[in-house]
Amino acid sequence: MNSIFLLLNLLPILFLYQFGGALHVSLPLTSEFTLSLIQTPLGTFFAYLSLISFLLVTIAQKSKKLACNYYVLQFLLSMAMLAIVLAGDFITFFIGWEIMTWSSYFLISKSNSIDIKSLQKYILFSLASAFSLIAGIVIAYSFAHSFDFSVISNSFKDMPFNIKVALIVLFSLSFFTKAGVIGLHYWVVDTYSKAPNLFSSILSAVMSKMGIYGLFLVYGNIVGYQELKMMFGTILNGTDFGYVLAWIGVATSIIATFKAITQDEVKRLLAYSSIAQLGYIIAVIGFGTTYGVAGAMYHTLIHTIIKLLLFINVAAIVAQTGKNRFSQLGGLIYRTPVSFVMLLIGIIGLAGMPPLGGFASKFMMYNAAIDTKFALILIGMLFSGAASFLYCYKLVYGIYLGHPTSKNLETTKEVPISYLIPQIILALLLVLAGTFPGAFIKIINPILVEFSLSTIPYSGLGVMNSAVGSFNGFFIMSAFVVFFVLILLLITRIKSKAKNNLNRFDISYCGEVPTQDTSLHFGFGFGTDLYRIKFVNAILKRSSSSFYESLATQTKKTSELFSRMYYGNIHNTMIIILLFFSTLFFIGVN
Amino acid sequence: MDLASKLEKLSLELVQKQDYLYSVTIDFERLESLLLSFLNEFGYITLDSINCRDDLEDGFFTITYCLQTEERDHVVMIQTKIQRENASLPTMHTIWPQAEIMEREMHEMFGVDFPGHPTLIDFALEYWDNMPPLRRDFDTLEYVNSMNPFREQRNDALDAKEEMKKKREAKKAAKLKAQQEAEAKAALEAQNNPSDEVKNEE
Amino acid sequence: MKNDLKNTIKIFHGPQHPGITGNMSVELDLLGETIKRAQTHVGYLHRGFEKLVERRTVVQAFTIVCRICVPEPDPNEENFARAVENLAGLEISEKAKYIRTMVLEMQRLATMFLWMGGQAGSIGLGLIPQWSVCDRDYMLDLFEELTGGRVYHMYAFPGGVRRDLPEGFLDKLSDLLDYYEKRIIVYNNTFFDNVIFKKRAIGVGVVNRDEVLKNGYVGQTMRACGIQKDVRKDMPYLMYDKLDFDIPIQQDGDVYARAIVRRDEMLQSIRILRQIIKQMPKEGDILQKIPKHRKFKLPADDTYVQTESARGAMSYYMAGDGSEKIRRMQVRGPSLVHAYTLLEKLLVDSELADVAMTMNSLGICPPEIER
Amino acid sequence: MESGFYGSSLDGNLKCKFEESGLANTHEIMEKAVRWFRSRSIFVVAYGTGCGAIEMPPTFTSRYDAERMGVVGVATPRQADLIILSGYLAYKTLRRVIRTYEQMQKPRYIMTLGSCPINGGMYWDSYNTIKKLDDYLPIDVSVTGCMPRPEAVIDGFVLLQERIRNGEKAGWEKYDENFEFYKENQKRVLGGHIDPSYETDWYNLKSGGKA
Amino acid sequence: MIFQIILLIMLAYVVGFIYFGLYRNITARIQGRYGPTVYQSFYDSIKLFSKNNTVSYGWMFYLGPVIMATGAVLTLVLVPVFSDSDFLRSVTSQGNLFVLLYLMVLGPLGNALAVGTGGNPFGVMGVVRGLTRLIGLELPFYIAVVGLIIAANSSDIVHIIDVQKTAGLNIINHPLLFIGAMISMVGFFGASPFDIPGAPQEVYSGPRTEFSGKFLALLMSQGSLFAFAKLVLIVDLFLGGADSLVMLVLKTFTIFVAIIFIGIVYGRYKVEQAVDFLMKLPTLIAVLGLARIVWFG
Repeated sequence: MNSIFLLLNLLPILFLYQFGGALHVSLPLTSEFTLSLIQTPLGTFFAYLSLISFLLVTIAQKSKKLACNYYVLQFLLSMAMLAIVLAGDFITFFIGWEIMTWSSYFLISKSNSIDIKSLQKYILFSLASAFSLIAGIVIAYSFAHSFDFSVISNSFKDMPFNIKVALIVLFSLSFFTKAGVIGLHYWVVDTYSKAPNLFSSILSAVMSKMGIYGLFLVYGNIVGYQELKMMFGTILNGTDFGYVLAWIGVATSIIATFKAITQDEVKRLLAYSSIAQLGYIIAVIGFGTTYGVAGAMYHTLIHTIIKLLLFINVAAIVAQTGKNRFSQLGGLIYRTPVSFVMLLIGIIGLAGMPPLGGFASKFMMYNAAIDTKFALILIGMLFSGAASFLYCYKLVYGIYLGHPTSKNLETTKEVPISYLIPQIILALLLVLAGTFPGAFIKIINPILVEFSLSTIPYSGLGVMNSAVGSFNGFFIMSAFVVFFVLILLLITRIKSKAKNNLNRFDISYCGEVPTQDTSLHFGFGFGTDLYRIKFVNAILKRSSSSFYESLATQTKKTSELFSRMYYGNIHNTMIIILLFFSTLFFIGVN
Repeated sequence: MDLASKLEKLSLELVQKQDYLYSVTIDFERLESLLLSFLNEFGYITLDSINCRDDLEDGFFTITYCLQTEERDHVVMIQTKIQRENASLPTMHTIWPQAEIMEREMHEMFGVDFPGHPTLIDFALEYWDNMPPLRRDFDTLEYVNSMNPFREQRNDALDAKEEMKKKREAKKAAKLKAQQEAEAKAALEAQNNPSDEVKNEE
Repeated sequence: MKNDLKNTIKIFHGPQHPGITGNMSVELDLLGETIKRAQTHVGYLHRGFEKLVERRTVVQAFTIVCRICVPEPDPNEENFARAVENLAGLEISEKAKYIRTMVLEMQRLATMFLWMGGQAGSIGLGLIPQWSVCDRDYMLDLFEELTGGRVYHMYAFPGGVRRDLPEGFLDKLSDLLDYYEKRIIVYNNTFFDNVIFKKRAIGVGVVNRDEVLKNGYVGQTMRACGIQKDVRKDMPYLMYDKLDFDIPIQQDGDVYARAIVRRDEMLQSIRILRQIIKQMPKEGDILQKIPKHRKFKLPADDTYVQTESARGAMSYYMAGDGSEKIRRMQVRGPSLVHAYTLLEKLLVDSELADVAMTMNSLGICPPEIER
Repeated sequence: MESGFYGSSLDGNLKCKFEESGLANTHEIMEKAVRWFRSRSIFVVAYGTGCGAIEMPPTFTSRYDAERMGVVGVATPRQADLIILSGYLAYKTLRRVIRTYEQMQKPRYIMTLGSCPINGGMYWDSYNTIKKLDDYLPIDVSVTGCMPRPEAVIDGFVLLQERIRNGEKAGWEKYDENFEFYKENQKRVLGGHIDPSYETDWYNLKSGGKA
Repeated sequence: MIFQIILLIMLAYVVGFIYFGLYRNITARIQGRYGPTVYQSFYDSIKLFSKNNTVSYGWMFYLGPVIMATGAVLTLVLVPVFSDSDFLRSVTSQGNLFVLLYLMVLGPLGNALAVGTGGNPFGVMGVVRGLTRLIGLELPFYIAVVGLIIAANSSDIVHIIDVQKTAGLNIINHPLLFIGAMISMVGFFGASPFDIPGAPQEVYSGPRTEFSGKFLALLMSQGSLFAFAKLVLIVDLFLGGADSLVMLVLKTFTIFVAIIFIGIVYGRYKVEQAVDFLMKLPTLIAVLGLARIVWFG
């Protein structure tokens, strides 16, 4: 069953590759409604992104015995995403969006650890984003009389100002909820952590990127960055709109990073960390300069690779040991060494360390911030980057290092090979992205041309250059490897009888001796002291759930009020409603 | 001391041992009630220490509770006697928290049982399987000889007792010899100059 | 109680640890770096001292008495001597009393300097331990001159003191006191008014006032909570009733308050020593004749003596039984209650970084707990 | 990954002769140089076992300053070369000292202060102290004095440095050669309660290997 | 190019250890004692290298110090040591300031993995304290670095040095940034108010608890390389780089002595107090300096 769907996933990739970027299909529904699929450079980038990740996840699902309808829904989801990404007009875009929401809803409901409350949260927020999307489309149609992107974008300039702002706000709101910006991230953590293990990797890596694609579509194609500059004016030398958006993104990443450190469940930590990384992208997307867009795009690619790698790795460990909390895991390094190395590469990328790809994308974003002189935004990003080292180390320490906290951890075997293949591929991709950052410039230039922004000068496969400076990824990676091998040789040449693989209790423990039942694993205690820092304490105390709960109770009360009006026969309630609307109409007319 | 008058009522007699030290001896049954009355009515709120003396010959432990008032200007010792075999005392740790550690030490060192004491674990000795060490019938020298041997004496080691005896004899012998020499010298002088004595006499 | 230790890890602030003064261990259950439960373990230095005394006569016991508490041997000697004098009814001369008081106050100053080194070392201020231990050494030189021993003096013998003052000793002592007065000003600037020490010490290890008297906390822990009690003033012994000095107190009972109380007590000790130097009688016999140690019989009586050591009231219970050997001697140092009842309660919900500092400020000296 | 990544696993004959140590397996001059460097820097583990610990602060602080000799205090046994047993050893302390000593890396040395570790000293008739440390741990340098003055302790350091420089047979070699003898004595005096008391073959006792 | 790299590493090794020896001597003299010889660090590292046996908890424990040393050497190689001569210019032109900032954290994170395999709770607590302290330390330092990049409009260190040749030293033009950077430099060197991860009295020597013998020697020598690299970085950013070896030693030593004297007088913060302090005053100073550059050009 799994292999069939493996082939099915391969088909669209070949199909797209064969077209080579010139696909143009239009399907006339009625006289003026035509569904059209256009392959823009932006679209192809995101299409390849989602299709390859679906392929890798299906490989990973080989070892799990899943029902057939699970695969069908998953394939439907990938097709929906394809439709979104290749949509030429808003109708196909919205159809794809709806199918995506519903298929992912059914897939999430299949997980055994999901509860009604978080499912409701997911579907409510998705529907809210869909409604704001449809509202924007209707308003755009009422002015441009067509759903086609190109028609809307050139008629966008002569729309009245408040309509333009309304359109941008509506579209941004719908895509922010999908990407999980700080105000609207209420559903993200519960769904990512309670979704079926492998599906949450798709949720975090690919579905949130649809929100990013939407933002690029709106800001880049439909509105256009120059238009944004004209509308809102510029501050320093980036757009005003971008400055506000940047503050939202930075706030998202800082708050999510500190929330991530204090989580005990592994997948909740990864959920918060993906919110934080998306915060980076949203911060940089609004700059309206070449390096802003390039940074956002590159970080989207890197984030997808890293999140897929981490979620698959964690899913494999949870499947293997049955535990998903740091306080229950630990000490798996020498029992599952390959998955340890994969996770290690993942967190080095997540933390943004030089030899790997994570640094290249962060480098691009930092230069974008310097290029637009948004210095405080850059400081915010660097600050949350420094704080992210903590949860990166917690991820690797909690699962692999330290002492095994539960009995069966000492006898777990290596993770089945089907989980490892996608991880190895993704790790290789990450390493390549680190050594040859220049290759990405070739991918991004056509998109920049599409957004009518100046392209980045390309000088060699290994060199990534940006506004204020460049660095040679290939040189740093090779220097790292060379020095590593030299120092390793130096150390091994000094022959001193190393007593290896010590008993895990033979640690220097102030003269005392730890026994089997002394608990030595620091997994749970990792983030517990952060509340002592006043700034972090202020973040950790507030949570958005209180706001939404109060909202939910308010709506319940008002609906009860209405239901009390309806008593006995239907007639007088109808009369009341009729009266209500007629008064409204009269007011509205004049 | 109004305390003496109060104790008269309880038909107890307050003895002044030193200028800041008083002692009261009572029998075991009234110990707990007296301690509580000392704490509540007489204002002796501080329990300074619980001491235990092992009187092996008479077959009982003398337990001393030292109490002090808030002014801390004198100490009252409440003494009682409990028999040595499976001795037990009421635990005071609910009233005075510091009594917990003092009772734990006495349990380990004297084997006195404190029913209701939360932590009667080992205080200073680890893996101690012998009888409580501070009781007088525990002979520490014999225990030490059995446990770990001393360093064997150096080959030129001397036993202290014989050495002392030898030195005493040597001193005695030396004194004896000195006397004999003195007499011999005196006798010698007497011979070679009898005339001097005669001269002295004339 | 059990459930809040669910996710804690266990570490030992153990016997082999740079943060421990002496040889004891505190077993900590940590949640992150917050301590959820602390248990003190002693017995690493237990040599069954009270058992040894039962096999020894008064003179033989006198040599090992001063080795009970290592940083401060003199209160032990004074307690032992006074207990034997109480039992045997000896009366010591005026000059011997003055000399003994002087030795006690000199030892008190030396211990305060050692404490200051430990306290500054526990917050990582490497400069102060170097200076304060060196200043303490000058006092130990004076001890060496007076009693022949640097740390263990074996000087206050039952019935007086074993050796008279070497001439010129008192001027050396007053020069040293002038030097100390200048040094305490230096320590004020570098340590007691140090910004970091204030930030680390204020509000840490707070002892609440109403349980101080009941639980028998003594010394600076008591005086830092505003209770003006001192054995030298309440139950005066030796010459303390003839010397005028006052008892410094603080109100808020945390580590910083105890530090300030100790600093003021150093100044008071210097003041006492100055008066002793003036009032020291020139002549008078210093040691009363007592019979040979085999024939020096102790009456079948018991006594309880208290002396104010640098860390609090140290008391001895001693009982004779008519033979020349001591029937029973029990030592109750201030650290027994401070290390168990107070420390284990104080450390709960405090941080791992405060353990070394709190223990040092309570003046816990492990050999005194289990002898 | 069971066998060690680098370096051979414990072969039976672990007689750590001087030649197989670190850089010193080239030739004579190199060996003398390494001995000289070893003597110039000694790390003392921070463990005040007995009542002599009161003389450690003056020795390592400004008046007597052992750092002139290169002697520095470190926190953990892993980093240390020398452990100073200052005075008598209770049974409970002996267990911890054995544990600390075996965690130190060779070459490791023991210095004892006073006569209590040699023949029980002043507490010869105490039921809780050991009388002869030689049966349980090999002693390299004994310093006389109860408690020895800082100058005497520094004299002990100088003597130890001289011995290291001359390459004399050190305590740790004795400990490895007659390991069984030491373990038997320890087991007898500590009542079989040697840490680690659980079943793992901690010191490869069963397979005849050494620590 | 290879020969120049080896020469640089030797120079850094020797100068770093001599600085550390001088540090121990200066602190000793302040404390009123003689202190060890200046070459004491050499003796210590060679003795540790020549230990008979070492203890390792598997291959990751073995690789931890190696990763840390690689990070230190890479940082050293990427920092332009001599400002105008083309000593290693081909190498330093490959990397730039952001690469250095993140390389400074790569080494400790690699070592943290080895500390994790060691399994000692003290080691992990030291690492957590180091990373939490890093949050506070990086703030003023990053603001200073970003300010300099915006002022010189290039993140290449050599370019920043050239700008200082013409427009005057950064320490004079941007004093506020210099103060911010120096305060966090005290933390990066582990000088006293911020030597929190390896606090012996609290965390039983922190991350270095389980390392013995040759691993400890490797950590000490990479520490000296790292210290030298950081000093040269500060000199390049604020004091206009050094053209000759003498100037290099002179400038780096003045910075080193300044850090020593700050470290001598203070005790040790708790982690949260350190981060609170770093987030308030130094960050405010640095932000003022930054605002002056960004808003007033």
